[in-house]
Formats: sequence, C-alpha cells, structure tokens
Amino acid sequence: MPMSYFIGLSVVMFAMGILGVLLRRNPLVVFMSLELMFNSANLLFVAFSAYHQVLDGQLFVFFVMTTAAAEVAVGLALIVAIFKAKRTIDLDQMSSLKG
Amino acid sequence: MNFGIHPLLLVTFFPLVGVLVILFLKTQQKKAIRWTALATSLVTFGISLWVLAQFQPGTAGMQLELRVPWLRLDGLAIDFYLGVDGLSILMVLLTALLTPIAILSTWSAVEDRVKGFMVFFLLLEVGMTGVFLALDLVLFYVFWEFTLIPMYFLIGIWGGERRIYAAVKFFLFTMAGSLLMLLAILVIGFQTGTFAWSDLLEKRELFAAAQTWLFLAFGLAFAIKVPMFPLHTWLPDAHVEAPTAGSVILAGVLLKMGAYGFLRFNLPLFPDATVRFAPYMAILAIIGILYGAAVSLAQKDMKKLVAYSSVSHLGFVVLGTFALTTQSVSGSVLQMVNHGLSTGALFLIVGMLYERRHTREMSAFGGVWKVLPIMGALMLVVTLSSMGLPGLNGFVGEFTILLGTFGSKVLGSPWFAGVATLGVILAAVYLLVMFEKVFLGPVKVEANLALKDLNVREIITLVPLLILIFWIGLYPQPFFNLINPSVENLVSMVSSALLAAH
Amino acid sequence: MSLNEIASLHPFFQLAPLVVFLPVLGLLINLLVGKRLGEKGIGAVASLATGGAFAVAVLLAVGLAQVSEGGTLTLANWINLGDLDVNWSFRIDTLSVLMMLVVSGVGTLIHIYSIGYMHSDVRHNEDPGRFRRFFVYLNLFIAFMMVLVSSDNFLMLFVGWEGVGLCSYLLIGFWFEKGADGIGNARAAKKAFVVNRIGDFGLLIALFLLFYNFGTLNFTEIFAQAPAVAAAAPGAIMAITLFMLLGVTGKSAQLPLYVWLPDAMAGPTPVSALIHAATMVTAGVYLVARSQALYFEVPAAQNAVMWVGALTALFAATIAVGQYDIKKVLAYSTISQLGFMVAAVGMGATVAGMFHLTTHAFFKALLFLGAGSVILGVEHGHAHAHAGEHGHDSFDPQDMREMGGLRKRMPLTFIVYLIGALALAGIAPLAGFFSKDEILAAANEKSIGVYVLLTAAAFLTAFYMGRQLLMVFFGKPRSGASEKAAESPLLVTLPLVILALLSVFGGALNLPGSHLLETWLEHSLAETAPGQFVLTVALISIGIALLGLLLAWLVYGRKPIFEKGQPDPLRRPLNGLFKALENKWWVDEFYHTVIVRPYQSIAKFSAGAVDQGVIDGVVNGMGSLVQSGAKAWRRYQNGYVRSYALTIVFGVVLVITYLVLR
Amino acid sequence: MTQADFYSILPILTILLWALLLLLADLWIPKERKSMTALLAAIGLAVGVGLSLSQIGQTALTFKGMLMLDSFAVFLNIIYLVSGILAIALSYDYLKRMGIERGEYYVLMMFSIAGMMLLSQAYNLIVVFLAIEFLSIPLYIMAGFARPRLESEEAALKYFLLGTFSSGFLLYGIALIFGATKTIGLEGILASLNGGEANLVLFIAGAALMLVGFGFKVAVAPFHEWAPDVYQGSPTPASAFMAVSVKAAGFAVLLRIFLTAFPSLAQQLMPVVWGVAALTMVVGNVLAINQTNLKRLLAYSSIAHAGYLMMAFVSASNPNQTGQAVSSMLYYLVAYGLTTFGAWAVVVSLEQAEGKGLDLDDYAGVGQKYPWLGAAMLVFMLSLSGIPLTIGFWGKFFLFRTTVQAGFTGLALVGLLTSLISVYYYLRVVVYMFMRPGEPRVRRDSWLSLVVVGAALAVVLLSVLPSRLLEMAAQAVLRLQ
Repeated sequence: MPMSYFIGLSVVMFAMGILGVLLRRNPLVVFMSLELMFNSANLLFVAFSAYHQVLDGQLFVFFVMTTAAAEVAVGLALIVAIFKAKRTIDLDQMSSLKG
Repeated sequence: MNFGIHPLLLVTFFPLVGVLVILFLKTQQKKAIRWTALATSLVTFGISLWVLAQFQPGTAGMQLELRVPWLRLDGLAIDFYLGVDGLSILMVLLTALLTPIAILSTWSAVEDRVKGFMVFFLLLEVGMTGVFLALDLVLFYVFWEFTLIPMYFLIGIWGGERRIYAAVKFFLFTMAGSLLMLLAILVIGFQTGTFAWSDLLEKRELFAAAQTWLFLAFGLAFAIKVPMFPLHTWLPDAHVEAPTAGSVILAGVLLKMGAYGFLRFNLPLFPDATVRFAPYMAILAIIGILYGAAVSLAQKDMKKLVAYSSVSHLGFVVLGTFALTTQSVSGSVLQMVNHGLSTGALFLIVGMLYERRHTREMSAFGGVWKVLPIMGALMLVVTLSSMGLPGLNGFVGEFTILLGTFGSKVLGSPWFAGVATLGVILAAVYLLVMFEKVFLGPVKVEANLALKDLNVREIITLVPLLILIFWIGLYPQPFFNLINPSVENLVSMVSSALLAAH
Repeated sequence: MSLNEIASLHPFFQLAPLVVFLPVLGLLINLLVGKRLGEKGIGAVASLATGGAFAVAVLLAVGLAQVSEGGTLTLANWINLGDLDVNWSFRIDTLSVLMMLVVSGVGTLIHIYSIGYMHSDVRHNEDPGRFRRFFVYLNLFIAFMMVLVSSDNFLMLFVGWEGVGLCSYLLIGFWFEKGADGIGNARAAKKAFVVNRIGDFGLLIALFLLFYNFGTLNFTEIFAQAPAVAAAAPGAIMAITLFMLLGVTGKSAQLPLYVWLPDAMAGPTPVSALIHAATMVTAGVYLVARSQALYFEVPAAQNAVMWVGALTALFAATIAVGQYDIKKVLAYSTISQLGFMVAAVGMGATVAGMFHLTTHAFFKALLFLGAGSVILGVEHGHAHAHAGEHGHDSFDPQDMREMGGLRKRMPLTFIVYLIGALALAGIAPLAGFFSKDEILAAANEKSIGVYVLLTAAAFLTAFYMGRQLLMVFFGKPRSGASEKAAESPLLVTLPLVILALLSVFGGALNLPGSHLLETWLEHSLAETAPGQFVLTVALISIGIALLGLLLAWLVYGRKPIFEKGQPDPLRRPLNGLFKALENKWWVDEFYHTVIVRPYQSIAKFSAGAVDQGVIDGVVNGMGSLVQSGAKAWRRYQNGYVRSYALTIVFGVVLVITYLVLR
Repeated sequence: MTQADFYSILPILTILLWALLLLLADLWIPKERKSMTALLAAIGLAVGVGLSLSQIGQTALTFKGMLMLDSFAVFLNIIYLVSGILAIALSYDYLKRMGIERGEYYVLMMFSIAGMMLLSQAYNLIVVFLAIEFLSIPLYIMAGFARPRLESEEAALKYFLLGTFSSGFLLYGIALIFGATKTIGLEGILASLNGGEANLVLFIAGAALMLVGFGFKVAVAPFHEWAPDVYQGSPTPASAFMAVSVKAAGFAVLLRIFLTAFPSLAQQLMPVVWGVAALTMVVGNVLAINQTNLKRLLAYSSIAHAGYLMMAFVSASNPNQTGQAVSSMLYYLVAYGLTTFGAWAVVVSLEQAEGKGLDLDDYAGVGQKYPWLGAAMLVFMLSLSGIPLTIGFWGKFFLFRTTVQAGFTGLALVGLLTSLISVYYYLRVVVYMFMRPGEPRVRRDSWLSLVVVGAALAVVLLSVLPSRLLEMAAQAVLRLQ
C-alpha cells in the first residue's frame, strides 16, 4: 500500500478527533477524541517507521501510549472531583471563568 | 573649588540626598520634610551656580564633559555621558531655580502626604536636570521617561477633581511620542554603533538616508512635549488638574524639554530633514501661536487660559528653532527661559488666588487689585512680561525670534514671521482680558473683599522670578553671551546642509 | 560714543542719560518710600524728577546751540546677536532735544497740576492711597517717552513706544473699578492697548524689514543708506514706510486706528492732557519726522501719510461737533489736530509738523487741564449742591449739557480756556495760528485736495470749540453742580497760566521770517522745506476760523439751550447726519461687528468645537475605540472550552493554509 | 550510561529523587508542620541551583545525542529552579491561609521543574514530547489544587483538556517531521534538511503543527485563550509559577528546535511567527485594559509579554541577528520573570479567601497605607510597561534593538504601540493604589515580603547596572548555534 493511504487515514482520524473535541460536551467523549488524535499520530509514526525502515517511530509510539495513559488518569481524576462538587460533567457548564 | 565629584554629576543627583533624608523622616514631620526639600533644592541651585561659574561663556562646544562607559556589549556602547553647553546651561539653571520656588509655593498649599510630594518633587528635579545634561541618547531617554513618573504622581495624587484622567492622559501622550523616539534611537544606534551625541555628530552620514523618519520620530516625541498644535490637548488638562507647584514645573521646565530636544537632537543630527521639514514645523508653530491665543481667550478658568497661552508661547519657540537663524534660535533658547519665568510666575499667582478662594473661575473674581494691591502689581508685571512688553523679558525673546524668522533662508518667506507677529496682538488680548476679569473692575463677589494680600513667603517665591524678568528685559546681553556661541555653531552646522540642498 | 568722547564734544551732552534716569529715580523713590512722604512729598519728588529732566533737556539744548551736530552717547550694548547689534544709546540732536523739551516741559507743568488735581480726585473717588501710584505711573511715562525720543535706533524707539503704551494703559485704567458698569475704564484701557498693539505690529514688521534691507536698526546708518537701498529695492522702502504708517495710525490715533483715543479719556484729566494730547500721541509724528529720509524716497508713501492725516483731521473734527462730553470733544479735536501734524510730515513739511506738535502740546494741554479744572469745579459744586445725599447718582461731571455759565464762577479757568480754544481755532496771533497756517500753506502747495480737507477741518475746529466755550462757560448754569461750581486751587491754576502764556507766545518759535525752529531742526532733518507764509492762505484760515466761531455763536450763543432734555440745536437741521456725528459714525460698532465679535466667535469655536470637540475628541476617541474594541473582543473569551479549542483549530488552519498557499 | 551522561542530568536527577523522597517524607510530616515540606522542597531546588551552577560553561551532547548540556540549558535551568524557589516562598503562607496546604503541591512543582529542565536539554523529539508532558501533567493538578473551589477545578479541567488537545497537534507535528526526515534527533533532522533528503511539504506542515503545540504552552495568540482562565482559577502562586516558568520552558524549546534543527526553515516560517507575535501583542494588551481582576490582568499581561518574546523569535530568523535575538530573549525572560514574580507576590499578599481581594478596588489605598508595598508594585508595573530605571526597560530595549537590527521595524512599531496600550492598564493599577482612597487588607508574611522587596530591588538595581546580566545572557547563547 502506498504511504499516502496511511497519511490519509491518519489525517481523517486526526480530523475526527478534532471534531470530537469541538462538538462533544461530555468530557469522557472528549477524552476519547483526544485519544483518537494521539492515535492518529501513532498511526503515522508506525507507518513512517515501516516506510523509512527506522525503529524510532515505533519506539515513539510506546512513549505516547504511556503518557496518554498518565494524562487520562489525571483527567479522570479531575472529572470525578468536579462531579463530586457540581453533580454534572457537562463541559459547557464549566464557563464561570471568562472575559 | 572642587568637591571631588564632577559638578554635573553633583547638580544632577544632589536632590537624591534630600530624598534619602526625607525617606527617613516620619510622615508627621511635615515641617522638617518641607525644610529638607527646600534646603536640598537650594543647595542644588547653588551647585548649578557653581556649574555656571565653571562654564566658559565664549565656547561653542560641550563643556565639563563627563563620559563613563555604562554598558558595553557586542556592538552596543551606551555611555553615561553628561555635558553642558550654551543650549543647556540656562535650562539647568532654570530647573534649579524653579524647583525651590515651586517647593516654597507648596508650603501651605500641600498639607496631605507631604512626604511623598517632596520625594516626587526632588526626583523630578533629578530627571529634568538629567534630560538637559544627558548626551547619550539612551541616557537621555532614560531621564526623559523618568521625569514622567514623578509628574504623573504629582498630578494624580495632589491634583484637582479630574486628576486621574489628566495624569493618565499626560503619561500616555508623552509615552506615545517617546516610544517612537526610542525606536529611532535604536535605529541610530544600530547604524552607527554608538549613542553618544558627539560621536553621532561625526557619523551622521551613516543614518542620513533614514533622516526623514528619524526626524519625524524624534520630532513627534518633542512636539508632544512642547506641545505643538494639534498634539497639545493633554496640556490644559494636566495644568488644570495639577497642583500649583506641578504646573509651575510643568510649564516652566517640562515643556522646555521638548523644545530643547529639537535643538539638541533634531537639528544637528538630521540637518537635511530639518531643512526639509522646517516650513511645515513653522506652519504648525504659527497655527499654535494663533490658535493657542484664540483658545485662551475663550477660557473661563485661569489655569486653562495660562495653559493655552503656553501653546501659543511655545509656538514662538518652535518657530524660532526652525527658522534656523542665529537670532531666532538664540531667541528661542532665551524665550524658553522667559516662558519658564513668566508662566511659572503666572501659575504661582493663580495658585495663590486659588488658595484664597478655592476656585479658578475668572467670574468668581473681579476687582481684586483693590483688595490685593501687591498681588495685583506683581500680576501686572508678570502679565506684561508674558505678552512681551519691551523692558521685560518676554519682548527680548519674541523680538529676536521674530526678527530672525523674518529673514530666515530656510523658511524662505517673511510671511511666516509676519503672520506670527499677529500673535503679539492676540497675546495682549487674552492676557489683558484675564487681568481685567480678575483684577480690574469693581469687587462684585462678597468673599473677595476679605482676601488677604500676599504674605512674606509668597512674595519671596515671586521675587526671584521678577528680578530675572526685569534683568533679562533690561539687559539680556549676558544671557545671550551664554547662549550664542553654541547657537551659532548649531546654525552653521545646519546651514551647511541647507547649502548642500541648493 | 562713550561718555568721555561725548563730553569732549560738549560737557552738557554727557548729562543726556539723566533724562531717563531722573524720572526713574523719582518713581523708585516714590515706590519705595512714597508712603512716608505724604502727598506733598510724593508730588514734589515726581515733579522734581520731571523738572530735572526738563532742566537737563534745556542744558542739552544749550549745548546743541553751540555744537549743533549733537552726538550719540552709548550707554550699553543691549542685544548683540549675530548681525543684530543694538545699543542703548542717547541720540542728542535738535529733533530729539526738541521732543525732550516738549515732553519734560509740558510734563513738569502737568505734574505740578496733578498734585492739586489728584488730591481732590483721589478723594472724590474714595481711594486716597492711589495718589502715589499715579505719580509713579506718570514718572514711568516720562521715562519711557524719553527712551522713545532719545533713541538712536528703531529698536529702542520701539521699547519706548510700547512702554508709553503701557503707561497709557495703566493711566486710562487708573480708576479701574469705575466707568460704565464699573468696568468701563478697564475696558477703555484694554482697548487702547490692543489697538496700539495693532499699530505696533506694523511697526515691528517695519523693523524687521529695515533690518533685513539695511542690516542694522541704527538711525544714522539707515538714513545714510536710504537712497542706495531705495534704488535697489524700492518696494522694500515702500513696505517699510507703509508698515510704519500703520504704527503711526495706532499711536497717533489716525484713521483707522484712532478709536482708542476717545475712550482713553477715561483716565484722569492730567493724563489726557499729558499722554493723550501733548506727548505720547505725537510719537507717531515724531517717528515720521525722524524717518523723513525714508519717506522722501517713496512719494507714494508720503502721499499715503498725508491723506491719512488729512482725512483723519476732517473726520475727527466732524465727530467732535456731536459730542457732549467736555473731554470727548477735546479728544476728537486731538485726533483731528494729530491729523494735521501727520499730514504735515507726510507732505514733507516736517518742520511745520513739529511746530504744530509743539504748539499743540501747549494749547491742548492747556485745554485739557482747563477742562480738568472745570470738572473739579463742577464736582465740587455737585458735592455742595447735593451735600448730605447718599448713594451714587448718575451725575456726570463731564457732561457739557449739565454745565453753563461757568465764566462767572471760574473766571481764571475761563480766561485760560478761552486762550486755549482760540489758539486751537487758529486765531492770530496765538500759537495755533502760525503752526496751522504753515501746514495749510504747505498743503496748498502740495495738493489742493488735502488743502481743502484741512481747511474744512480748521473750520469745524473753530466751530466745535466755539460750541464748547458757549456750552460750558456762557449762558445760565443748567444744573445745581454748575451753579455751585468753584474756582480751582492755585496749584491747579498756576500751570494753566503758564501754559496759557505758552499758547499765546508759542507762535514765536517759528514766526514767518525768523524761522527759529527751522534753523534749529535743519541740523537733524535731511531736508527742510523753507517755511512758507502765504498771505491768502493765512487770511482764508483766519476768516474761516472766525466764521466757525460766528456760526457757533449763532447756533449756541443766542438763546438758552439744553433746557430739560432739549436736543442739540443742530439736531433738527442736520437730522440723520447729526445722529451720525453723535454716534461717531458708528465706527466702534462697525469694528465690534467686523472684528471683535467674529474673533470672539472664532475663539469660542476653537476652544469648544475644535479643541474639545475635534482634537481632543480624536484623542479620546482613539482611547474609547481601543476600549470598545477590547470590550467586543472580550466576548470571544467566553469561557467555553470548546470555543477555545475552536480558536486553536482556527489558528492551525490559518497557519497551514498560509504555508501551503504561499 | 557514561559518567558524562550522568553528570549532564545530575541536577534533574537530584530534583526528581528529592521530590520522590519528599513525597515519602511528607507522609510523616504532621499536617500543621507542612512548612517543613516547603522548606525541604526549597532546599532541594537550591541544591539544584548549586549543581546547575557547577555546569556553567560546559557543553556536552549526551545519551547518544538525545540530550544537550550547554550554557543555554544551564541558564534556563537556573531560571526554572529559582522561579521554583520563589514560587515556594509565595505558596507557603498562601496555602496555609487558603486551607489547601498539602505536601504534594511542592512535590508536583518539583516534578514540573524537572520536566522543564529536561525540556531545555532535550535534543531529540521524543525527549521533547516526554518532557512537555512531564512538566504539564503536574501543572494540571496544581491548577486544580484549590480543590473544593470550583474555579480551581474548572481551571484545571480547561487547562488539561486544551493542553492535551495542543499536545495532540504537537505530536502529530512530530510524526510528520519524522516522516519527512526519517529521524527524531535534532542533529539528524538538521543533517537531513541540509542534505536535501527531507520531504519539505511534510516537514513544513509538521513544523507548523509543532509551533502550534509550543505556542499553546507559551500562550501566544490565537492559542492563548486558556491562559486567563487558568491563571485566574489556579492558586495564585501556581499561576505565578506557570506565568514565568512554563513560558520560559516553552520559549526555550522553541528556540532550541527551531533555531538548531530548522534554521533553514526560519525564512519560511517567519511571516507566521511575525503574525503570531503581532497578534499576541495586540490581543494581550488590548484585552487587558478592561480587566478588573488582578490575576486576570496579569494573565493578559503575560500573554502580551509572550508576544514581545515572540518578537525576538522573529528576529532570530535573520541569521546575522540570531545570537543577539536569543540573548535579548533570555534577558527579557529574566526581566519579565523577576518582575512578574514580584507582581504576583503583591497579588498574593492582598488575596483573601474565596477569591476576594483580587479586584482593582481592593487595591485602593495601598500606596498610602503600605507605601513600601505600593512602591514595589509601582516598580513592577513600570517594569512591565518598560519604563526606564527598571529592568523591564532594558528588556524591551534589547528586544526592540534586536528587532530593529534584524530589519523588522514594522513589528517593533507594533510592539511599541501596544506597549503604549499596556502603559494604560499598568498605570490603572497604580492609579488605584495611589490615587484612590481605600482600606486595603494586606497579609504580612516575611517570605512574601522578602520576595516583593527583593524583586523590586533587583528590578531597579539591575537596571542601573544592566551589563552583567546581559553578558551572562549573551554567553548563554554562544553554544546554541
């Protein structure tokens, strides 16, 4: 398969991730969208790694996966904390700071 | 005589000694604070006289130079560079003279937060003296900007009702100009590798190509400060709101910084642009003269009137500067002093009236000469000086400016001086109207009958100014002897550009 | 020349600076210790100072009689700036010394007169403290006048020129809380100063032109170069002389700037006599006489001066006919007579002009002082007639309609006044006849038009003086005040008598045949046309004068007039014309509408709409623009995470698009 | 791992280990003695400063080219460490006052600092990514540290979501660059670019996306919108820490990557950076003028200053000016950092519980009642607006000088005009403090006062003798190219 297919798929994934972030109000879904963005990058890494015959890219993916996990941990903790205080996790309710 | 410290360094920074002492005094010790401030400023005045004693009147170049490297880094050379010549010596003396007078005028006018007031006032003196002595562009800029801060506080804290608006307007206006000047300074520094005035004179070919823009950038900063029409609207607001002492210094010294800036930097550094822009500057100056005079006439508030009259008077100074003849430029320098003296005195007297009646509306007065004979007489002298009556200082300045402008080759037409001379008529109109509305006629307001005439302290504040008003008016030659060599040098420097242009 | 050099010419010459310094000394003494001297002391110091100046002037004249070329004494280097080199010098020549003599001579008499006059005036106006101030001003005036006439260059002349203007301002506004609405006097003073400044503007421009065409402001150097410069740049000389003329019209109250002088009568009467009749207002005449060398180069300018003078002479004379204020009549008469002088110097009849200047100083001072005496008498009478009454009424001690019959109550004043009036009317052999005749003779030769104008003016002069005499001194008293009027004290009348004598014999100065003044002045003046005496002219002039007096008697002398609001007898026959005269041809109103009002409107408009509206509006507008921009922009910072993310995406798209499309 | 490798990360390791040990030790420190933790953390950072100082003048490429130790990195490391110490001085009393005193706070801060230090030494895109995440995640937590307060939690969530979002772009950018150059080491990338083997389209797209990622961290427009909200919601000392350190770290990595690895790209990216810089200066300054909440105001001010720093980044695209641009940026960072810390310290001392005491109105009368505090704040405000006799003036002076010399006079003009706007709102603070009467309530704490006075003195004194610091900044650059 030509490289452009991989790039194309990855771009579509990335765009879907962005749209998810922009359109969804549930932070859990937004998390997933963010993961989608990360994974589109991962896809690119892996594809390029294979294409260029260098391992750096695949190596990178491991690191990305771990950091993503760490981020999700923090994020979920935040959501729990907010839910405890506010009884809602609607993102659009989180707009008291503005101007 | 030598105190082991360079005289210019001493005259610039001596007020800091007073600041230090005042900082250690308690807020409640108002008397001690006042006396310390007064004593400091008087000593500074003494030092300025000592500088004058060391000054060689016949020399055109810089004297008593002090030049220490301040910052040296790859391609960057900033000096701590002070020096005095005929253009600045009188400005330094004026600053040193007006400061104690202004301080004395606050004796009973400022009761609130005296400590801060005096600290700011002495800091202001440091800044102003520094501006007149600094010969490194960066150092000049530092002092230039530094003067803003104390003045800002003087207006903002001790001012009238709309003081905050006035203070901020003052600050922003001046900043607007000086930021562009900073840009120009950077460009010059980049193109020559130095900021020192004397080096720049030699290397001015290096930035000759950019002269137009540099001239405009410097010019804007100075024009705002002067202030030239139509950049003047900060001035009435600042004056009306400022405390008396602030107005005295503002009109007496701060405005001169702009006119001085033209003379010190614009003319010698950008001679071609100067010659090119001279007619436009002159036109603006003339508009300022006539416009300021007309607007003054319509004012109801005395301070505002005097403030607009400054626009008119400083118009003469700028006109003389850009006429670029020996007479007109010398006249401009002298007129700067004159304006400092007479407008300073006007503000002092207006302040004294204000202290007595807590209003500056002219309609609240009328006929007070009868009640206040001494003040009336002094006001008369000052008013006449301001309108340029022969025998008093204002005439000497205005006459030499107009005479020089009339034959100016740079402007190339006697019309400039001709139209500007109309300002002499208009000045008589608005000043006499003010004098009439306040001092002449019958006493109409009951409260004015009980006014007390000047006390000894108030007379002492005015007398030095009056002495100089008469001295310069009757025998100006000693002053011209100080100014003229440097001016001739400057004019010949710029005229060579004019010759080259033709 | 230094002090030693000038002393070697003639020892008296070194005294010249005293003509300025004595009055200055006098004013300083009065200023510093005057309070302790008392009125007598103050008056004595001031009079002595001026008298001393007169003595010095006499000595200078003596010196000049021997060394007729005179000399120039340089006191100090005043301004030396590039090419501009101006000294404070005293020019001692016959012209300047003549002026000094007139100024200090008449001045001394008026000083003495003022001691008595002001004594009662300050009491009448309820501020005795101002007695000292008056004499300080008066001495200051003498000093400035001396600077004016003794200068050897145009700049110092200008210093004196404006200085006397200042004194005029101060003295017109001497009772600054009096006059119409309490502010009338102050307004009059301001008007005088401002109008004079307009003239000074012209003089200043003339100075600039002189400097750039001659390279100096020194009289001697300029006059020496005049022909050469005139050949090279005739336009320049033309401009110089015409701008100078503007200065002259200001100071010497000629058309169109004469308007300040009638108002200047607000000053105390001695001031009107000294400044606004005898001396200051003649400065313009002196200037033209002094600059004769320049005027000779441009006949057109000469004509302009001549016509201005002649027109003024007639114009002012017409107005004088319609006035009721005793001093206003004299004021317009002064303008008219100044017109004669200006016309004379314009014709080149400089000697005649100076001659008339001198004699006019005598008889007009006499008339004013006499009028002052009348006013004092009437005020005195008013005080007696209304003794015990309180509150200020609208009584005007200067209104001739309230006078009448004073001949009997103030006989001495009447006699001297009569002499003055006849001298002014030009009745031979009084002083005015000779000097006026000389002018008319010159005019007759130069231009018939001017001659006619001046003769007509002379006729009117006789007429309004006759009118005044009749209204004031003849008939029956028309008010309680004039009924109770009393003769003035000796201190007031003594100077009157001296002036009366001078008015009688002043003509001797330049009698046809002797030409004393002419031989005196020819040392200073470039050309002096030999004085003419044309018999026909003289006869016509006397005839016309008598005719004028006769007509006055016909109108005002035969039956009682001004009984209870009755209008002026001329009102009916002249109708609208007389109304115009009464209202001074509405010139003041015209100026008010055309110049004062528009300027005030411009000022208001500039201060309001332009300054606060446009200029400050732009400044503040920029401020509020940023402010409102900030406010609007803040709405995009809406607190929604998704919107923030959208902005980021937006930025990304922008960046990528730019990079791709580039 | 060689000894050189070890030595090059010694300060980082120390901080990390110290932080871990502190996390443990904190368990035994009683709740009312948490100042102990603060002190220990500060000591740890001070040790880090000492170790970093010992690295001055050294240059070493370690870990097989993954890390770079040079004076640039050392200079920045010291900035992070010192700002950490200052932040602790600000936090110690603040946390107690707000009732959120927990030991983890300091530990998190130390982790974050370790991440920043790693970032400044990173010479490989993996390290860059990891370091960025490493410094960010603790900050997300710190932002939400005033936990029961909703504002704090909201700030944390916003920061977290948007931070991760921007990390996505960064990551994608890195992936593209990897695709374009076959490598993720900076040296390799440079070689590949110079060798002309790289796919330029991919590369430029990748670089742009990376720029977005970093742009978010330093809060330049249009990636700035999180900053005001987060700075306002977070505990104030944490905001101060973010405003200074994160900004410095972001700029450090920007310089490092874009100047070391992508110099040939500078010309192509320059217009973008130009636009970003101008937009940032405008947005930051204009939006600040109506703010009444001091924290928010300072947040916008920090955005504006990011714009100024971007200016240096623009200038650096001129190869003749790169060195000067970098040194002036470093100088500006120091000037800005010092001043900003001072200003935030003043904010801390006026802040009351429940987010009170942050409004401009609460500052009325400070100048009169607490003249020294007022004077200090005055100095900070003047310094932030770039008025002479403050270090901020020199910062702007050098920055504008570089910009002018690099030929970007137009940008300098934008900078000057916007700094005129900035004068307005900085002065507004001064107006409230000195020209309006009021009864301000000020918290006195010796550490806080020390920071305020020390910063004020430094701001003024360093301006009188500006050379030394500038020389240091200049030396820090030498190894960069």
